[in-house]
Amino acid sequence: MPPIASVCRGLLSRHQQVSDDVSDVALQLASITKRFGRVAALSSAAFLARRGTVHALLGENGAGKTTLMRIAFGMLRPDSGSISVNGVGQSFASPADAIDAGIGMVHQHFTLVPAMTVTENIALGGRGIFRPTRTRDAISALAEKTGLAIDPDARIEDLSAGAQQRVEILKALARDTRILILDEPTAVLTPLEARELLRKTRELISDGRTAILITHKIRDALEFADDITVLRRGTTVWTGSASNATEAGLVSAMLGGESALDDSDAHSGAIVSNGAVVMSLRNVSVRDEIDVERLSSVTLSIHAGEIVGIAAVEGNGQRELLRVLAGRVGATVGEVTIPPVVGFIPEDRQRDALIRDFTVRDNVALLGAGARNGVMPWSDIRADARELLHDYDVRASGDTVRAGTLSGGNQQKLVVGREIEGSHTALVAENPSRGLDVQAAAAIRVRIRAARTAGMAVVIYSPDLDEVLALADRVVVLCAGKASEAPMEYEAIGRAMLGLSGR
Amino acid sequence: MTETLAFVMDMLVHATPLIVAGLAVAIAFRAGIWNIGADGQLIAGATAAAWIGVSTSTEIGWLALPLALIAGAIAGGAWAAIAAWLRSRFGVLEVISTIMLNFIAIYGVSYLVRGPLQEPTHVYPQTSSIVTGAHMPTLVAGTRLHWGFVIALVLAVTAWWVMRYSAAGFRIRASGANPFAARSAGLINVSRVTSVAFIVSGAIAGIAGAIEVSGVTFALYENISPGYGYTAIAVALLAGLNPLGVIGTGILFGALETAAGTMQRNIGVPATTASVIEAVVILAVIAVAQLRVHRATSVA
Amino acid sequence: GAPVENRKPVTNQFKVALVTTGPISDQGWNAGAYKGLLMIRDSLGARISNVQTQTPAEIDENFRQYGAQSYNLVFGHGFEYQDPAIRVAPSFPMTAFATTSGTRTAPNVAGVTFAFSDGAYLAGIVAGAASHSGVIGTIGGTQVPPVVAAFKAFEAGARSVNPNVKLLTAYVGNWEDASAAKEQAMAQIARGADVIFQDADAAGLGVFQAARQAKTVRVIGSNSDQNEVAPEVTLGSVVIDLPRAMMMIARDVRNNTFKGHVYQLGDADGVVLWVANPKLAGEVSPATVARLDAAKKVIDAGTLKVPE
Amino acid sequence: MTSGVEAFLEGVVRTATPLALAALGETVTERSGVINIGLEGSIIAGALGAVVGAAHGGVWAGFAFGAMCGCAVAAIFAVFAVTLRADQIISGTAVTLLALGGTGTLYRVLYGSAGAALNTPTLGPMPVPLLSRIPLIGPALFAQPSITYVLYALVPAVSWWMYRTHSGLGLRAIGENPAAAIAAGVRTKRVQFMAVLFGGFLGGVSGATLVLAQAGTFVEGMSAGRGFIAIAIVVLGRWNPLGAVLAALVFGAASALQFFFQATGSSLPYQLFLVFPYALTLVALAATRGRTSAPAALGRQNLDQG
Ligand SMILES: Nc1ncnc2c1ncn2[C@@H]1O[C@H](COP(=O)(O)OP(=O)(O)OP(=O)(O)O)[C@@H](O)[C@H]1O
Ligand SMILES: Nc1ncnc2c1ncn2[C@@H]1O[C@H](COP(=O)(O)OP(=O)(O)OP(=O)(O)O)[C@@H](O)[C@H]1O
Ligand SMILES: [Mg+2]
Ligand SMILES: [Mg+2]
Repeated sequence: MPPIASVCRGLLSRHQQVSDDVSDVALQLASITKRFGRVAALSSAAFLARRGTVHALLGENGAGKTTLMRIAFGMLRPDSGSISVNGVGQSFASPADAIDAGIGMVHQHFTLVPAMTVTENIALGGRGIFRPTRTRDAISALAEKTGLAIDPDARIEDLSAGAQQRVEILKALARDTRILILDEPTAVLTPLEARELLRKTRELISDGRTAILITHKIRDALEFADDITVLRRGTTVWTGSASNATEAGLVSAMLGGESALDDSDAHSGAIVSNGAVVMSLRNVSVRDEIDVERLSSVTLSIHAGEIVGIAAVEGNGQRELLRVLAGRVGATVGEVTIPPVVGFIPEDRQRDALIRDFTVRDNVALLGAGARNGVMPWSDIRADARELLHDYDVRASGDTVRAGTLSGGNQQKLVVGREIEGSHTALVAENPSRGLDVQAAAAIRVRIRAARTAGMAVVIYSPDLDEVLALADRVVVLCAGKASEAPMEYEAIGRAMLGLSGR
Repeated sequence: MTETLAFVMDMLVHATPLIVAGLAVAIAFRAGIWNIGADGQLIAGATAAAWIGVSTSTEIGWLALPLALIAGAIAGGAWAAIAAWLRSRFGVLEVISTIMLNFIAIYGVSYLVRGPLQEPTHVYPQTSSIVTGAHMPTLVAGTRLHWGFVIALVLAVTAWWVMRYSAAGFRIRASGANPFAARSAGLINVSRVTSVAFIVSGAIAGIAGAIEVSGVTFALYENISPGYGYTAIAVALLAGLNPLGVIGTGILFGALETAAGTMQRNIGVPATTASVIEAVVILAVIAVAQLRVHRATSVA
Repeated sequence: GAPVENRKPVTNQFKVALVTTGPISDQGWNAGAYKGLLMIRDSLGARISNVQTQTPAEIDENFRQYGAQSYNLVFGHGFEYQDPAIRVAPSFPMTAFATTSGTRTAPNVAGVTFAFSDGAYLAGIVAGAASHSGVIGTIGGTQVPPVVAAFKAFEAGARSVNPNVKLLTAYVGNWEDASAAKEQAMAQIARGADVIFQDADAAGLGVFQAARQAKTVRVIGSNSDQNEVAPEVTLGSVVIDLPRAMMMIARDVRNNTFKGHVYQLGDADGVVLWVANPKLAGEVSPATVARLDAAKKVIDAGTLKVPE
Repeated sequence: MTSGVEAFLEGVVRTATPLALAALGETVTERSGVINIGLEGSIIAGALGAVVGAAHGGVWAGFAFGAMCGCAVAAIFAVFAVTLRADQIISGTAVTLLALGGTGTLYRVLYGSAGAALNTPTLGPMPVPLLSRIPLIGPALFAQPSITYVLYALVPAVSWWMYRTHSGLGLRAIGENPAAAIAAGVRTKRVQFMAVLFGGFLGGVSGATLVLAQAGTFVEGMSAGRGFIAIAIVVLGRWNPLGAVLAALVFGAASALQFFFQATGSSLPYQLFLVFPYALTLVALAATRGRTSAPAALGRQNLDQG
């Protein structure tokens, strides 16, 4: 790969030539600058997506990807810079204007109405008379066509993060969107679903639409995108055709020349711990509010010094199992033995793990707040918070900024760091690398392994089986609320997840 | 006494119940509790304080005052506890139950001052005057300003300190800001924390009523509160729910009330027009504050 | 030289203030007092001032301010004002305080009570005679002493004509909800009431509206002459001539004859009057008119004890 | 002459009508995430507007002008609470104060400072042929002033709009999650502004009803807290149009019972009766426990999404 700067110049000038032929350019953002108080989220960022292509937007956590696309979608106004769609200069006052210009966006943090049904959420923003039956049928048809299975009558608040993600995508597709922005759409999908979605995205552009894909999965970008742009600290550092890019080159562009942390040789799966039992379930069943049995008679022991991976197809009780182990939900029947404090990384960080209106420091203080007495030791907490920001590489301008202003990945790092550091015996993690960039995800894996080595009992779930296998010492498969041990082998686990018995 | 000094004293007298009730509202709102019932809780507190004030023997002397204040706090807390209980037991939203309880408190007092608590001649719908031992001492000799104002300041500083530096205050703020995260990440018993905050809020509003009786009216009348509890909501919100800010906004509203009286007395502005002027000032204040916020942010 | 006339304190200007608990536009209790204040201005050349207090807490404040500004006379218009007047008055010995419906006095605090009952008793006679159903109603704003007394006297008057008369009493709960007062009246009408005496200030206007709709029901107004509100259904009004009463007190203050005592003003002083509605004179029988005259004489002579 | 029960039921509907109108409007407003405490102000402005309008052009001109006045007061609220995103509760409180003071001032300017006993033309009961003959409930429901029938028509219309049009869907979404609505392209401020105006419009009609179908006169402060009661009714009615009307009827029934009991000549303290509607509402709320679904973003003006 040639030096970044020259590639960058070359590509930009190539686009300059191309953009003489306006009909070829779907979306162009030129020298966009955006500051939030003292933080410069974007400085003179440039972005150009050609019509009929999939364009991947890469960058580390906090690089400014979401901010740039929120500007394109009219949710934020740039401090300076220009936007043009199909060669026509635009000044969006709100997303409504962007939508009118044919832009759709799937947000990193869901923008769904929890109290409404899937149908209502997808119909939102339309005009005229609302016919629920007709919309429902249309959604079913679209779900069929795109392979994004969903119950149109389900209420959003009852759906898992993965299902909500599918709703978000269907919502964007349901409109006649010409330019579709997808902000980390695959972060909570299973690899299978993710591939399916990306394949559909490619199909979608065949009639001249454009898709912009923000992702941390560089291989996905290389495989599915036509063009790639890399942002680093708010500036465009590389842009070009996917065929000209390599994984190593992109990573180095993202990290500014440093090489990535590589944890792939980390030993995994070999040690089977013989530490003391830290968490145990005996014949535990859990019923939800509407009395459906979610977990049935699960018996399980987790030892000190091991990482137990949970593999399950969504909706098979993994949510409940993790929460029972973490002490966040009680068992309906059965015996649960867990330590008094279990660190817990929930999937929905913005709802269950963070208080967005609180500062980073206050969010750190949340740990153990329920049992604390007397005066808050603010100076200790401040020291802890700063240490955490440093150790987990959380990009924030200080520990007194509101947590809601951190980029998605940095919010995740904050939560993961707090929970790992705050618990000494047990940790339950649900999709811990959600939204993390390669570097950060690797760093988190290193941390989790270190915790295990230090004697912690760790339970981890991810919709991505590879991620589970990369960390786990052994794997428990959940199917229809029943747990079973499975060998550390991709195929066998896959079959067990689908309830297919036999080897 | 100069006109200005008199104005300031009256302003602080007006501000006292607003500050205390404003604190009550601020604490509840911080906990995510929509306590619209500070008015009823204040009335309950005033009633209990008046009851102590007319029924204790004069022999206990100045002890009557702390007793009256404590009784006020208990009554206010108990009045709030009804709504807290309805909320936790039956899921009744406190926005509505507290409004209903305000009306019930008003008619309750209306009954009491014509029934069990009526003055001995049974002519006037009011209690007799409270014993002098229950009187709040005057703060500035020759004026009406009483120690209740100091109590309001102490309560405000205490509330500020508790909310900022104590674990309990932190739990209240966390539960109000995001109950899910408070429960899941903080392992906070959110429903207990909010119930307690609700009752504490009511107790503080009750103290406001007790201070009003012991420092200003010296008897219980049926219209003891002209809607202090509602004004307190504006006081608390304008202060951004910050207990120290409540001192400032309470005094602002006290000044508006005092100015309304002065305009009527000295310039012949009718009461109705004085209200219009008051409203315009409030709107101007929030507009200026808001325009400043708008300039500082750029969210679409 | 600079104009000085405004700098000099106008020590010799007579200054009178009125403090009310309700709006002076209530067409009753407070409106009457405000008219009195205007009359004092117009006929005694007084400088006047008027405040509406929202709460007992504001009463002391206003009394003190008026005292500090050397007002000669301050009217506190309602029983609520008597305790504060007693409290504040010693600090302002040059100011006379007069509290209506008050009975507590001090050297510079007078109470003013109206024998509203005198008029109400007469109204009761008319009502007792006019009612065909034998059921009569009374509707008050809130249960305050003058209203309670008036309703008792009204009942006594009615019983003097028809010992079996049945009296219904309702309170609106405030003085301005005319719509609720109308509903109270309609509920009484549904229970057979055919004459209703209202003492609810502005809210009481709703009672006239109910009677209008029911056509056969008659109303008796109060405080001011309300015969013109709904002439076709109003038998008459029990009027308190508040301006007259206030003028009497203001004159006493100006002539330095004011004493801290209770002014008891009634029919004989021309302050409380029964004013029949001439348009419905035909509905009042000559026998009733004769009874009225007789009762009036007894009241003025002070020998009839109207229940208080 | 109607029977006692019929008279009582008529009273229920009469008392409920202005409350239902105001609550219906406020339901729409609150569904958009805005709580308008200034509703009381719209009601009192509607009442004064009705007197003025009726004096010039009869009853229906009174309704029209009353509705306009209610709208105008709501517009002031909307400028602060929606356009400037100032705190809704403070804005509403100030607007109520403004309208109560403003109507008082105007009234004194127009009709003299000691007030005047105004007589406006009123709507009498307009029995619907046949329907009003139904025993018991006929007269109560169908021998009412025509404004009550307007209310009947409004309920399905508003429901239909709220649940069966995209703009209604947008309205409800804003109240639940403004960020989601914005992201879906709903023009939040515009919708909220209109929703507030609609609430003010019906608030004005409610005030006009007090004057033109009931009291027949204007009195300072005659709204007597109905705006606040209407807000409570919206909650009791669970933020939907039919619910609001049913809740208003519950409240109306409790009030009518209060009137009824006082008229029985009972010697119990009258406060016991006055308190009845409020106590009953509490009991009704506790009895109909279950999922109370307030619009999640109600009263929160902060549309920033981190
Ligand atoms: N509303 C806001 N207020 C203040 N700072 C903000 C705000 N939104 C974003 N930022 C800051 O802008 C920078 C870019 O954030 P952005 O969300 O665009 O990153 P990103 O590239 O999408 O990261 P991630 O991969 O973690 O989602 C970050 O430093 C973030 O803290
Ligand atoms: N969110 C909070 N809640 C309660 N107390 C706090 C909070 N934030 C800060 N404090 C208290 O205020 C003190 C000073 O905080 P401040 O924000 O000035 O610190 P800082 O600017 O981050 O650090 P430094 O003092 O190094 O500049 C802290 O030591 C702590 O005791
Ligand atoms: Mg992002
Ligand atoms: Mg500092």
